[in-house]
Amino acid sequence: MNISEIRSQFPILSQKVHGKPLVFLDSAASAQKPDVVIDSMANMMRSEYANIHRGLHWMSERATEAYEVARSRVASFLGAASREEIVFTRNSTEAINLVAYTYGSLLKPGQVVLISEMEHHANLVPWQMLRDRTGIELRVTPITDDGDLDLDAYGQHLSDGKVALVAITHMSNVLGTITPAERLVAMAHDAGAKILLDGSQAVVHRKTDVQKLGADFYTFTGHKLYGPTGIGVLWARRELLDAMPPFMGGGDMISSVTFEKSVWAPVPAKFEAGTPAIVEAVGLGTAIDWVESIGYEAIGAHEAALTAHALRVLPDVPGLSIVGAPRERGGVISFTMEDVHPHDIATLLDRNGIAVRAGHHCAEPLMHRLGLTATARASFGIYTTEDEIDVLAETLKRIRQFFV
Amino acid sequence: MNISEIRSQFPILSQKVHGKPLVFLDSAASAQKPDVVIDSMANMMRSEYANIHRGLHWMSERATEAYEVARSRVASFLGAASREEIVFTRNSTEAINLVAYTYGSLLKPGQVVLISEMEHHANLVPWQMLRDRTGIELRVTPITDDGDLDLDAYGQHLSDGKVALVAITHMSNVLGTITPAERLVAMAHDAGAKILLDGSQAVVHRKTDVQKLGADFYTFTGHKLYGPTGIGVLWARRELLDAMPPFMGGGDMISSVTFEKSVWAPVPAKFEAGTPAIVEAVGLGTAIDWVESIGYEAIGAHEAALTAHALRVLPDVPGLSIVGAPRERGGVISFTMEDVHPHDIATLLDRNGIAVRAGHHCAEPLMHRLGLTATARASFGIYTTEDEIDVLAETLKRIRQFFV
Amino acid sequence: MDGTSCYDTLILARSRKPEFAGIVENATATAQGNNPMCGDRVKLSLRATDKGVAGIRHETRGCAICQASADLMAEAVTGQSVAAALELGRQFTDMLETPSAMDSAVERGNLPAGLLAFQPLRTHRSRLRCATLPWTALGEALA
Amino acid sequence: MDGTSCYDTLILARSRKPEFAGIVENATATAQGNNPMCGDRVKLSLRATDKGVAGIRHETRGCAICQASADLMAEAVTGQSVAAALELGRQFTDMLETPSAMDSAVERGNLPAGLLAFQPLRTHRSRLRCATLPWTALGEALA
Ligand SMILES: Cc1ncc(COP(=O)(O)O)c(C=O)c1O
Ligand SMILES: Cc1ncc(COP(=O)(O)O)c(C=O)c1O
Repeated sequence: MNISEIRSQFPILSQKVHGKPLVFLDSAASAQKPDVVIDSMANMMRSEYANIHRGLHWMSERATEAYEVARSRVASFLGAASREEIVFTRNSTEAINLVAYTYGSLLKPGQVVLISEMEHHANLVPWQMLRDRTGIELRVTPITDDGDLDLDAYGQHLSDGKVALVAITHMSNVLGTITPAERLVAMAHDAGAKILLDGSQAVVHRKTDVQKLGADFYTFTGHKLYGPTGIGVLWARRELLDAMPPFMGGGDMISSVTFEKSVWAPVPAKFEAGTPAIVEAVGLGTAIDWVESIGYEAIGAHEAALTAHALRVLPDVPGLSIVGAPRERGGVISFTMEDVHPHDIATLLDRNGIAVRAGHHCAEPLMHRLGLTATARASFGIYTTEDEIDVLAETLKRIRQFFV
Repeated sequence: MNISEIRSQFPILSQKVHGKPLVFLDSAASAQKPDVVIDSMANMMRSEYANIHRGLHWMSERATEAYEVARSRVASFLGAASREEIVFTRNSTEAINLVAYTYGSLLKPGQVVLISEMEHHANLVPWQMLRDRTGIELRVTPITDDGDLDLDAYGQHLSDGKVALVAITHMSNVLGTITPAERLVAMAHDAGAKILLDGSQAVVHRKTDVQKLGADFYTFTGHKLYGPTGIGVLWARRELLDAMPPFMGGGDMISSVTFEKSVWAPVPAKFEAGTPAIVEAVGLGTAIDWVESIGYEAIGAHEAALTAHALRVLPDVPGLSIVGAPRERGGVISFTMEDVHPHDIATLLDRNGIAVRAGHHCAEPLMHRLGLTATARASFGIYTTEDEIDVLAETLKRIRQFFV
Repeated sequence: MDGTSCYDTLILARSRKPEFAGIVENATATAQGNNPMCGDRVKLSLRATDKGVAGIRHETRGCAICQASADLMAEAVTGQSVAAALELGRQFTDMLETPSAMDSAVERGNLPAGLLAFQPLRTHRSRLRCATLPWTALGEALA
Repeated sequence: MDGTSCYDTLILARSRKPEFAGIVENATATAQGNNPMCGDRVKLSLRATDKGVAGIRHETRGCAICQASADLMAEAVTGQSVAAALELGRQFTDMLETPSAMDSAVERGNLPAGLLAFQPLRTHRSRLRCATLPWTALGEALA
């Protein structure tokens, strides 16, 4: 993997911020987009655009083809059994809400949805809303102090056979924890539960094969995978999608409509009401091609090296604590600094050209569990270098000096 | 208005299709995008991209600013009382579903939602689904044979005081009918009902001022307004948005979260869960700038001239009937031809470079009302010329000869 | 005029004047195919015996291609065993939808001229369904 | 180090060693300000008399800017009439949020040095809320 060649595909990375070379360590919030993705979207709009599905003309056929090829790309990317199992959504959040509204409506009061203490709000609030609408029970399985799922507790939560659906992240956006998805799936299935994995962070860092994982639902979001905003993915087993009622009503999701009654279209159309994010789906397809052309082996090795390096140099910063020590982690590191608030860290890093995130990272209950209100978080992408991590560490030392 | 200058901003229009110069008469399905829109999206991704709202770094602040400026652009475009009344959605379809799920959940069984016979499925199916979920009544107000709303019947439908919400299109995508929105609003309000106007087609053709109209909800979709896919708009009065429960749960739509309970963020954030279509919102802002730089006066005059021309030359085609004769219409004309099915028309037009739509146009119940199963439809945009309409008419004559 | 290759003379003729329109007497099975995207509808009635399809008629509302396809299908399967009729449907669909399978189906020479007339439709994906809709209905009627 | 202009010496000092931390005795009003985006929280307790703000204390969990703002606000409003305290808040907010209003507020010279210290924050929009949060809470306490 040739990092400088890769970086050259991201002109944004050579900007200066406040007069300093940009050090972008906020990829877990949203990744930058390589030129090929931007170009594929611009090209489609400039020379191949039309609405899809409904047109009998050639331009519409061509756009439909491009959109459906993107669906096939996602299907092979996830190892789905068929392209019909891929539903395009706006983002992960919509994908999870879709499941909560539709699969959720099939659950009975008293049945349980089981989430974990380290969920992003996207995989928590939809289930709370479902609970408040329908009277299901929402259970929360704990994590260990290291930031791993507590598998014993997980087993216990499953043991009364009331859990209908487990919804757990495949990788924490705060702790970097990669959860033992195959175990989680097997245990859920043994207890008669279905399982949704929130892959928003995980797919960025490693090869995902939903059939190997054995999962029932899987979600991810385009903008974190070097793709466009406005596009996300829900994968689910065909028989589940078939059984679920639709989410939104409108054009293209129906097979026939009278004022009295509508008949739904087959999946995935049933879940894609209205004009979809056509150009964005095509951009996502390009992003997946780009990621796979680099290859997860190279990506994984690079990010593991970066993470190891960061875990080596950051603790040298006086007063700095790394949050969590999970068994397996992706390129996401949260930290705090004694006597310096994460927001002040982030502001001063920013003034020195370094972009990190600070706050609760849309995981307030996790913060609460950790006894924190906020952390600073550095996260790495394909284009991140060890030098950038060194700049981070050095700047953190100076920040510490300034404040204490 | 200099048409050839305008056309030069749409390179796609100078393509050849099947060896013939493209004649694109399918803008009502989705409009082409001018270079400025494409460039603004590409530029943002190439040099100004970051996730919004949650970042404390400069790039995120800049992206947030761009996203929120787009919201302000939409607010002034619609004449909204404040920018907080603008909710970004994927498209019109999602905007209407959002209202059906949230405002709809406040309706009581027995209360009525009143739609019309000429609604797009997007403004019909969500209300059917609401009816089937909650036991409201769905009423349908008829149109005249000319394709206008029957205002007497509308008044009767409103007269029992049970109608809580009227949901009617501001312009029909099949008949081109511009509905008398101010009358509809006044009559709805007199009957104690709120009113949603589906502006998906209307905003493309004329200046909209939601406050002047007096409406309660207004929706439109970016891709028909020369903007990107993946972005749409719901406008609603602030007090309605405040009273509505949220639609989807997730990041950015909450004010605080514990496992027990979430507190919603103020509007519009309450309705924008997860990472929004940031780049697409910015592109929509650019599209609005572009449309307003041409001006609705010029656009209206151009489209009126095109429509008058088409209504003059098309009836010369043997066997051709124009569907509907509404009092006021935008640049959308549906037609049928004796003994030639609309699909065969569309196919042969396509083979001669002319893109029209054929089918039920996502308005099956309207087709039923008209005693048709399908029509062919030509629709005009800013870039359409009279010559193109002449090519259409000539080619239709040859198609007629071929088939009959 | 240009682009009329999808409309073979046979297709035009049968769409104007179908030979198998109507309802078969003593039907043993009926089925209906709908294409909600365009409103096309094919109603089939057929009389099957031990030997196969003894008689078949269609009532079709749709475009020229759908009309002709229903009619030429009826002609092609009349007198065929159920297995042979279904196999014809498979080959017809392959011819249209699977570029590679097409050649072999055509080469195998099993398809009667009436069905081969639809070949040019291959490049017009949004119209394929018009031609295959009657066959979907047939599959149901024979199921 | 670079970029420390937001952190005036006074701000740093008060964030490290607040002078108005705690709970006021015989409080007549309390209020709480939350910034859910970052978890900052300011709890105010104040004692108001006919004359105005007789005493005010804060318990602040948050960044240096929020800490210092709460403390310097307490200092600025102590002894002020309710109207004057609210007006200070308005001018402080204007100074930060409204570029045009800012200059006049500063020029009018009503703002004490402790509040002027936050001026450099203007260019750091995502941090404005850290400085204005205590004033939001004050508005509630005085409402
Ligand atoms: C009148 C009308 N309403 C709603 C829609 C739905 O728009 P979208 O598919 O962008 O949600 C359309 C266009 O398809 C339309 O013409
Ligand atoms: C673990 C996890 N789940 C869900 C999300 C939500 O993604 P989006 O905002 O794109 O819907 C995120 C990112 O914000 C995340 O990190």
